[in-house]
Amino acid sequence: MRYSGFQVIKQALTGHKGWKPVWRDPAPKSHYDIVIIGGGGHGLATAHYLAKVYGQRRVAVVEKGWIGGGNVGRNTTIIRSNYLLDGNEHFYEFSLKLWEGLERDLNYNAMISQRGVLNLYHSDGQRDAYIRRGNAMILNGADAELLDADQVRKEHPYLNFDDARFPIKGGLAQRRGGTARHDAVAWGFARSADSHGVDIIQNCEVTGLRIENGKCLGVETSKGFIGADKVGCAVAGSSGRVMGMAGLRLPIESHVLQAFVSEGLKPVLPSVITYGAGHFYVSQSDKGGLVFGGDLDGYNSYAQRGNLPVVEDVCEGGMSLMPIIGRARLLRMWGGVMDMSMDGSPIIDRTPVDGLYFNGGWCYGGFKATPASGHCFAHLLARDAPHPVATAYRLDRFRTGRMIDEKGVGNQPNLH
Amino acid sequence: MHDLVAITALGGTEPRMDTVAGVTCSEVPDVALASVAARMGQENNVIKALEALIETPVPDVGQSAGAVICAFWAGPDQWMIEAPQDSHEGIATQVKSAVGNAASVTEQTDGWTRFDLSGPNLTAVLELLSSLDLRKATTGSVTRSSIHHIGCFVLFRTPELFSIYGPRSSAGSLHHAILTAMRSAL
Amino acid sequence: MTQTNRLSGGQIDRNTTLNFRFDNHSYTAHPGDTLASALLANDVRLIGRSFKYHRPRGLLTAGSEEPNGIVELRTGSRKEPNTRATTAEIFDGLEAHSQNRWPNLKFDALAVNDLFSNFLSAGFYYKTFMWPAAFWEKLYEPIIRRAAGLGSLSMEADPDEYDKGFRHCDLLIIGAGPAGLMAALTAGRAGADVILADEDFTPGGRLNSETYALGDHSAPAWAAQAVAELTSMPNVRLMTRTTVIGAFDHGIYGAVERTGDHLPTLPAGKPRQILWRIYSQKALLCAGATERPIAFENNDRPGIMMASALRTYANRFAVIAAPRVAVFTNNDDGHRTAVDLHAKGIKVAAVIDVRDDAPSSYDYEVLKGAQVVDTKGRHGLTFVEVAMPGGETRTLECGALGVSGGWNPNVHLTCHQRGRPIWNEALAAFVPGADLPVGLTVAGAANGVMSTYGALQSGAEGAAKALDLTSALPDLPDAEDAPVTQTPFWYVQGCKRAWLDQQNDVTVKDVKLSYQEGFRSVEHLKRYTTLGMATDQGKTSNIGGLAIMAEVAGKSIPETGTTIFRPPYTPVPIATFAGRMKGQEFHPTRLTPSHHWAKERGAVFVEVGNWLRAQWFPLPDETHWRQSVDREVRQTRASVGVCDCTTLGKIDVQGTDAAAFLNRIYANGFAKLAVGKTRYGLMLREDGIVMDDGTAARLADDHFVVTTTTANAVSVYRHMEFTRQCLFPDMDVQLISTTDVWAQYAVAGPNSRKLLQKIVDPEFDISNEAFPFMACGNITVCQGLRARLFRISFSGELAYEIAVPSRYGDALMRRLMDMGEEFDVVPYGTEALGVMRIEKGHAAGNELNGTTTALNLGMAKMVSKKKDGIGSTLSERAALNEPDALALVGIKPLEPEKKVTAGGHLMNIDGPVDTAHDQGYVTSAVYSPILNSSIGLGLMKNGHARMGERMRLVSPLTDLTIEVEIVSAHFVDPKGERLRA
Amino acid sequence: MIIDHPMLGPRDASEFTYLGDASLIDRPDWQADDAAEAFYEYGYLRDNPAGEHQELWYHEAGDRSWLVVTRNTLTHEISKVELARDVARARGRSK
Repeated sequence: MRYSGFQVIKQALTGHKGWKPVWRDPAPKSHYDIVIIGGGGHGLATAHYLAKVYGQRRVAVVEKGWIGGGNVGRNTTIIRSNYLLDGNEHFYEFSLKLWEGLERDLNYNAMISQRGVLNLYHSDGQRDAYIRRGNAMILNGADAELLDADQVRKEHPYLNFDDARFPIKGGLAQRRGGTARHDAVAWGFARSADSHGVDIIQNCEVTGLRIENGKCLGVETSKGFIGADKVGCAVAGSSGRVMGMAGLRLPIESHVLQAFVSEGLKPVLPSVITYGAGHFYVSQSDKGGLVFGGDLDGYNSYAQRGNLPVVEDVCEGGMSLMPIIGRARLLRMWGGVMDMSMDGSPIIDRTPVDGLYFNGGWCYGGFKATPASGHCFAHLLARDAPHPVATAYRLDRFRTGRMIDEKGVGNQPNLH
Repeated sequence: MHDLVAITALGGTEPRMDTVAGVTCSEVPDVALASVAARMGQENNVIKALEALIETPVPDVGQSAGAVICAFWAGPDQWMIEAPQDSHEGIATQVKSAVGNAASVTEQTDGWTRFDLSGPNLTAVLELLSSLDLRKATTGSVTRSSIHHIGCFVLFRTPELFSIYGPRSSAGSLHHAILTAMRSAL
Repeated sequence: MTQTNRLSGGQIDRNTTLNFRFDNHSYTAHPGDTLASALLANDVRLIGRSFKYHRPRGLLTAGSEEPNGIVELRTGSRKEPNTRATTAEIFDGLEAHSQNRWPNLKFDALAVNDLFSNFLSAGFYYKTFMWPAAFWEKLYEPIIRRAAGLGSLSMEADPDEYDKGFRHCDLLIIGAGPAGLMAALTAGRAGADVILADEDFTPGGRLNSETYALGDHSAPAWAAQAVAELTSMPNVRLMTRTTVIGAFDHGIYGAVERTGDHLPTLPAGKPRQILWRIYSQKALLCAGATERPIAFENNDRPGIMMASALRTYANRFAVIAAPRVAVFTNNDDGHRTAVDLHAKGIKVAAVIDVRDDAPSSYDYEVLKGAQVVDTKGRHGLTFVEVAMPGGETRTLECGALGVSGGWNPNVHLTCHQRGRPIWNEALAAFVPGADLPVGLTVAGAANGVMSTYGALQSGAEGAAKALDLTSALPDLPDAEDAPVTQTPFWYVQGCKRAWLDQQNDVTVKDVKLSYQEGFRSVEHLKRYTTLGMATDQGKTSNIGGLAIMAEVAGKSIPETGTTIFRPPYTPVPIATFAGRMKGQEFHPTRLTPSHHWAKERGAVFVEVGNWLRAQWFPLPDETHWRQSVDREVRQTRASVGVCDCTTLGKIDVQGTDAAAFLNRIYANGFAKLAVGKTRYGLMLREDGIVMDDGTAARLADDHFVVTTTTANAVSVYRHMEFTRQCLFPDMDVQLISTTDVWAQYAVAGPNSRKLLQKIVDPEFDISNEAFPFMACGNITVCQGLRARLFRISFSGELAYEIAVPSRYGDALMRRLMDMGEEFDVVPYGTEALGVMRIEKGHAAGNELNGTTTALNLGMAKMVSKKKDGIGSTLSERAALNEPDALALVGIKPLEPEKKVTAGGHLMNIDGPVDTAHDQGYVTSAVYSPILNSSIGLGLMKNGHARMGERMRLVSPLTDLTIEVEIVSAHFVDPKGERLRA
Repeated sequence: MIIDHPMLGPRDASEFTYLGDASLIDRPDWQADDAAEAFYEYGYLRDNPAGEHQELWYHEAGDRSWLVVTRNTLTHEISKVELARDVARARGRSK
């Protein structure tokens, strides 16, 4: 069924009886050309592009729980392409362009809102780094704008300019950046993939990978064995666990990242803002909640929850940057498990196991990457060659020394 | 004798003193400090030498001991030696001659600022500053912890007197934190 | 006429009358009131508007689970949006306003949404607003965003202060109702360290709201007596107005104490709230239970409340919502409300009980097997329509309707570590599961023990069990002990609009539509319909939604899912989590010993990490910073300048293996460094990337002083401790930081030696012969002050660094200035320092950016292959050693007045300008007053082989393209003659 | 979280700085033939278990000891805390 304003009105007048399930609930077939492990944003996007762009018809997505229940449903919904290094920048810019056309592509309103992303700087060194980054963005075809302190004050007069321990010297703005309704992204990709014949199999946990003499033949699941010519793993957060079934060690650690939302407030923030002198970034949802986050808790964890010190650290940053939020109340806190890679950049590549493909290591860049990740992983699965914008995301880059280290902190995942 | 004038960590020529509701926070600048760290395999010799120096058994983990010259535990096989500045300007030299090659000694006198809190109800102040379990704080105990993100030593001298050592460069922030807690708690 | 709805009795102080304002009308109240009870007392029933349809909203509950009665409390910079009237303590002069309405509460323009509600069904926005593309951004979204939210911020900085504190205990008891009080008495009498926390300002929980007796006391009196005994125990700390908001790892609980919210104004220096981190050996959850509603047609009108809330308002606050009330229930507890209200002389129109076998009453009519099918009243309830078993309907006049669908144990904290509650058939409710946070147990109604006696008993037993008490349990008072079973009744069939989530306007229909469209898991349900996402987090609504989803799915509730909760238990001001760490106190400030002197000189300061450093020293006649910096550079290079470099990290490295240790830590060798000499040290991370650089001075065979960059002082020290303890545990080496011990100054320039010779005591010969480049040693200055002297140079001039005990830093700086007058000495700041190091080609922070190798920086030779230096192996990886690897170069504009921009990219002189043809970038750029030109350092592909090449420097971001020449990074004195002079 | 320091007793984890898997103690031999491969695996590959994990914590705001903490990454339960120096020696590291 096609969605439209007209459809909404028609259904309203006929008692909403015509609305159908947004995706089917099929039983798994015995064999597929391609099986995607993971019904999160990346897995569902991969299925959508495999079916719609790469013409694959026999595709299944197997999900342990309910689709969209992982990181795509527990992030701070920011989309942007303000990266420094080529290996990243042209990939994320490709992603942002996909975002810009996504709602028409999916016929689903994911409430993509290009309200702008502003990264503040507080020192000359930070400014120089942002100039280099802004230039890299522009040279890669993205948009970037350098603001001085007065321009920032004009756009965001409520920030702390007068009593700041680390005064705001300016910011790097990407006007095309913004936010999207995270759940809707998962549902939209699922709906489209399903409409193109992809089987989305929920409550189907992968318990093993059937590998015979170096070739992956399919997945053992709680609903039985499902054969596949190719298996793609898109389970960021649990990559270690799933790839472990193939006996692979990864350049990845799992870490918990907390996020927070405040009670609903009348509009306060026009755009997404990132503090340069503390661990704090924030935007305001269309429902009025301030959605914010900060740094990792810092220790390996699969627990999907964090602890008080980081909650406090984030709120200290928030109060230092914008003391107007002091009397707004934090409504809910939650944690997501991040695939933190050894250089802070993702991996989309074949594995040493024939027929087994890997997509992971997204750190906390995963949500904004969703469309491009799906597109590039679909390309890899369909064509057996990396997509041109994802050539840097090789699994063996650490052995050869081709790290893509935006932050320059080296092989310590919790610092990325 | 040189003619340079010393200033305190808070920048004055006289130590600062503040009182809130009967509790006094005083800056104590006239302390000489040196760190002692046992050389590999020399732990027992150091302990013997220090005992002679402070004239009492060397403090155990998390403890302090001594009268004029006081030692407190700073880390595994590591102690801080504390003495009055005017009588022990050369504390590091003195300690080094006492322990010889059994330990590494480092001048620490100017690395730290000390604030003494005295008066009743000090725990009400301290529970706003550090996560220490004050039920375990007994006379003579020493803990290294952080106060408002500043790494400090807290020495419990008596229930009504304790000393906080913090890095000299952060004296202003530490002093502000302590006074704020006093005004809030008392 | 005020407080028309006030009854006799209650726990309020009628001797004092307080004034308050709501929506600019003045009312009176008494101490002991909440804003909610005070509004009811004054017959104010309409308090707010719902989120989506802007339906009129009154009070639903009398506690922190309230979804409807939320207001903007206080005014000006202290305005608090979305404040629950049910927990806001009244104080004299309190001012509150309704929210989410325009132009006013009674006539709200957006109430029009209600007429179109049929078109605004759950998730409608996902299905439309997509065409044309631009319209979402420009039209639809702005409209949606403007309608967003409930309350509004003041847009001013919060002027109040907040504290954080830490407390430890053997047993933390959460909630001071019958179970909590009894647990505290048991533990307290046994001598344990107890913290008893309760969110209310009067401990007692439900006991404050009930009329039954405990022993020979009334319920509130028994509670008061227990509180008195607990207060007298030194080992028990009773924390009222304190909400335990979260259960975190290893027995740590977050608790928010509202120390100032009940006061008109805060005393000087006192916090509004305190965030306590409570470290507990054991914790006992006695959080009680929350009554749940029944959904029926138009069940959201002001005046329709929870039955227990009606009871609380009447018994505790002596307030009745209306002179005629009715009760709609599926359980016996609902009848208790009717009994209590009747006893207070309130007209009970009827008790409508869905059960055919409901208990009868002589005092009022009980309609058995009946259901409420509709209600009337635009801004408040006037009539309810009841469907009788026979099918006929009756209309009852009443201004308030008490609804009871049974009780849900407050399991919230048991879920905070992702534990799942389990379904209890007898109670038809979720009770705590097995996987509780370690150390936490549950007692009383929170654990499904619903009778008062049962609560007292399980509280006592819970405390005894948690503390392994062997002593006999204390005697318990006689109390009601009625067995409680609940037959679920979630909603009245056939209704068109029956509310579940009253704040977010989620109805029974929305849940059914959610199922119809395939959103069938609890997670999908709440995300698709926004059920339970409002400020009350679904405390009263989640279970109903889940039950209806189960029904339409034809499954049991436990099969369908569970409702789990996340911290915080109730919303917490963001400022409370920040405490004092905001504004200037966000991070500690580190000052150098000569900071005060620099301030006197009018220095401009800059934050470097937590340090404040002098950036430059403007003279009165200088209007632009460049004038000051250029002068400082020229004067230093012409004669002598002094710079405070105290902030550099200093680490004392001692031990018989000290030299061997440095050999591991640094890429270059230190074993053969002679005593009295200093050497530059290049430090790699294990991955072969440059981590930091500095110098190591050998003061004795077994004693080095190592310096680090200001930025990396902490991480380098940590790295050295790791290397010492974890990698080479048998090395005899000891480390300690001495950064704060010494005030250190760079004295640079051709006259630096002459100046130093005026203060260094004569017995120390610092002539070029006796104290050559890279020499170091202990000396004394100014007749006997111990000091350290290092002959090292960052500026490229003849230069020294001199260190004295910090307390004398200020005095030494002043002395150097006096003594230096004859040389026209100049103090210089970090800007001039930066200019001179770039002129000299020294790599610093901008070059050591965490991605550069020794090769990139032109120091490949320094990486010794003859020893086991950290990082040397991985630095040999192929991609890090390709022929066109980036190399450090100098950059000079062809036209000197053109500005080199740090962050600009280098492109070949012709050819395309894009990333594919990127040749490198500028890391640092300054204006050199010596070369009278803007200059820069940069990293360029194969740079060292491209000296003299002309390149384009492009910075589209700053709209700049200039031609530059690639030159040696050493602009000044490339042979290093000056520093050896 | 609370880390039960073997010398100091229970201390809030916020006093510590986390590094990562305790396998970082097992630094390869720089002179071995497979040194390059060994250092790559040492530096970059992790078991990243969902369960018991031996990891390195540094008592930065305390006594500057490095600790090896055995912690469950699913529950955060800590079952063992040792001085890293002792562990390193037990694993055969010396100078």
